[in-house]
Amino acid sequence: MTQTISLAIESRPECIELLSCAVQGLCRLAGLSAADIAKIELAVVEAVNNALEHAYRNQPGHLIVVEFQLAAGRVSLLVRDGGEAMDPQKLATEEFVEPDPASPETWHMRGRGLTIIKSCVDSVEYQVRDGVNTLAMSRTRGDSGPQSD
Amino acid sequence: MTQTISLAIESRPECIELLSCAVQGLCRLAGLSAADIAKIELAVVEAVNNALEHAYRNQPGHLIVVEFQLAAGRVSLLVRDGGEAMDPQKLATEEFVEPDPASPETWHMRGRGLTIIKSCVDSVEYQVRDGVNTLAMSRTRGDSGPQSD
Amino acid sequence: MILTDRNVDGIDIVSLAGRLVMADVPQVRQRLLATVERGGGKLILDLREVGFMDSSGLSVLVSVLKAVRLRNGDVVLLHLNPTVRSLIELTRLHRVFAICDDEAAALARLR
Amino acid sequence: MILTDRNVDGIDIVSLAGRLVMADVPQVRQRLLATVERGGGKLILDLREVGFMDSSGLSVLVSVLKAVRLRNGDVVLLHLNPTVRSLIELTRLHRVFAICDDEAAALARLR
Ligand SMILES: Nc1ncnc2c1ncn2[C@@H]1O[C@H](COP(=O)(O)OP(=O)(O)O)[C@@H](O)[C@H]1O
Ligand SMILES: Nc1ncnc2c1ncn2[C@@H]1O[C@H](COP(=O)(O)OP(=O)(O)O)[C@@H](O)[C@H]1O
Repeated sequence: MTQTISLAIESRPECIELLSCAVQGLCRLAGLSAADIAKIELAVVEAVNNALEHAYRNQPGHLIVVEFQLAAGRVSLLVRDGGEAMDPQKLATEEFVEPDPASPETWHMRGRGLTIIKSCVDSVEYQVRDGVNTLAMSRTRGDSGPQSD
Repeated sequence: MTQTISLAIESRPECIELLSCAVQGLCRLAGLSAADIAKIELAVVEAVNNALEHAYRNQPGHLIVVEFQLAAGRVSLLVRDGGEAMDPQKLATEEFVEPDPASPETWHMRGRGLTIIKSCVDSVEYQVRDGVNTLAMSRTRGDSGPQSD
Repeated sequence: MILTDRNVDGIDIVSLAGRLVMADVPQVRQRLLATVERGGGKLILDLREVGFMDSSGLSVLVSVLKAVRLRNGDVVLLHLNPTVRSLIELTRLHRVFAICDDEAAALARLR
Repeated sequence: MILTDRNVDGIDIVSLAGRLVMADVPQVRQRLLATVERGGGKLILDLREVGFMDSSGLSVLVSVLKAVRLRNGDVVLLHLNPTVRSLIELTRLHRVFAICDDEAAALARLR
């Protein structure tokens, strides 16, 4: 049976590390390796950064929710915001620009978040429904079931 | 400035360990020692058990929320439910029955939760407002500020 | 929570591993009371691998204590780690439970 | 995030410690650009104690790279731990940054 917890912060950069640490604790329960935990933490932070910067245009006072689901063989993390939606095509069409040492104009300041997310988890989907935007990420894990101490 | 995250689960026993592990991760950020983390985890688990058993009479489908607040010198954990309220006097009047080896009738099956909570944190308060019951616990911590890796 | 049973000269030794919290209580209580039912009422609970316990876990220990005493037996708690020991001391249950750090001593106590 | 500055023969060495994430970016970017401004455009960033970085942290590194290059200088990233290294490789930034595991080699590169 899937176990679910939902973690909510206000849209302020200082609150993101709380999400990070809570997700770390939950990933330990899921029996993930330190390397896998670091990847999931990074994917969540990138997704939350995007909700803050793009969906809420860096305005505080809004809610960002991370739902953590622990199921047999899989952890899923759903990042939700109630701000401006992303074009759902963006996930598929977003092209990563490879930086070229000879061309400083390719040394972009941004545009790496979605690429990082896609590389850190096994699947990513984006959905807009009833004013709520959800970026759903999931990653397989060993089938040993929850680990705790 | 206080950093806040709120953690929500459904009122089912299987979901409580998710709260435990998220709180562990957050207490690590707060720079608490392993012994202090174990105490706070225990206080939270007891408070959540009570919300599940007493406020919601073991019915699933309700929400239990733990709000974690990290401030300079202090962590606070507020456990909220929307079920039947406790008599607010109970916290103060609850008398712990010392088990007596010679009297098996003093070997109670229950009645230890509030005593445990009071011993694990520095302050405990209970408040009922607008149908929401809040058990607020807090504990001081070293003033070194948030620790993270 | 994982339970492992052994029997040494008519004394049941059950090792518990994991968290003993509300979600595990129904299963653990049933397993332990069944062991008491089947056995002679002499029981050692090895708690070395129990890293975390709450008051619902304590209630399981108290049920077991009551069950063995009804059969003129006893229960010994073996290998309490610091977290569990401090919970048991805080709730003053060390006054009613026999507690050992050593299996031979626990067995001797029940013989 | 804690920043510590040293200067060795006109080369600035800044050690960063902590998480380099969105909340820290404004402060860290300002500190590092001020160092580039004041100094000769030769900079070593020691990232040994940076346990976690996100793409906003990468954007700080890119701003610094652009700033030093404008002054005909360069920046060397020193002591990348595995997490940070894999982030930099994943985003292919190891192609534009000089990366060293050894301070003497980093200094030699900038002399
Ligand atoms: N949660 C989101 N809400 C709205 N737009 C988004 C969201 N995430 C990403 N985007 C859009 O996709 C683009 C690419 O995102 P990303 O790869 O994370 O790079 P960056 O955030 O650095 O621009 C963003 O510039 C933005 O236009
Ligand atoms: N969150 C709560 N909501 C309602 N009643 C509560 C709550 N917490 C405690 N109580 C009341 O206080 C009593 C003592 O609680 P406690 O010391 O935790 O022991 P136990 O839960 O084992 O009975 C409970 O039996 C119940 O009547």
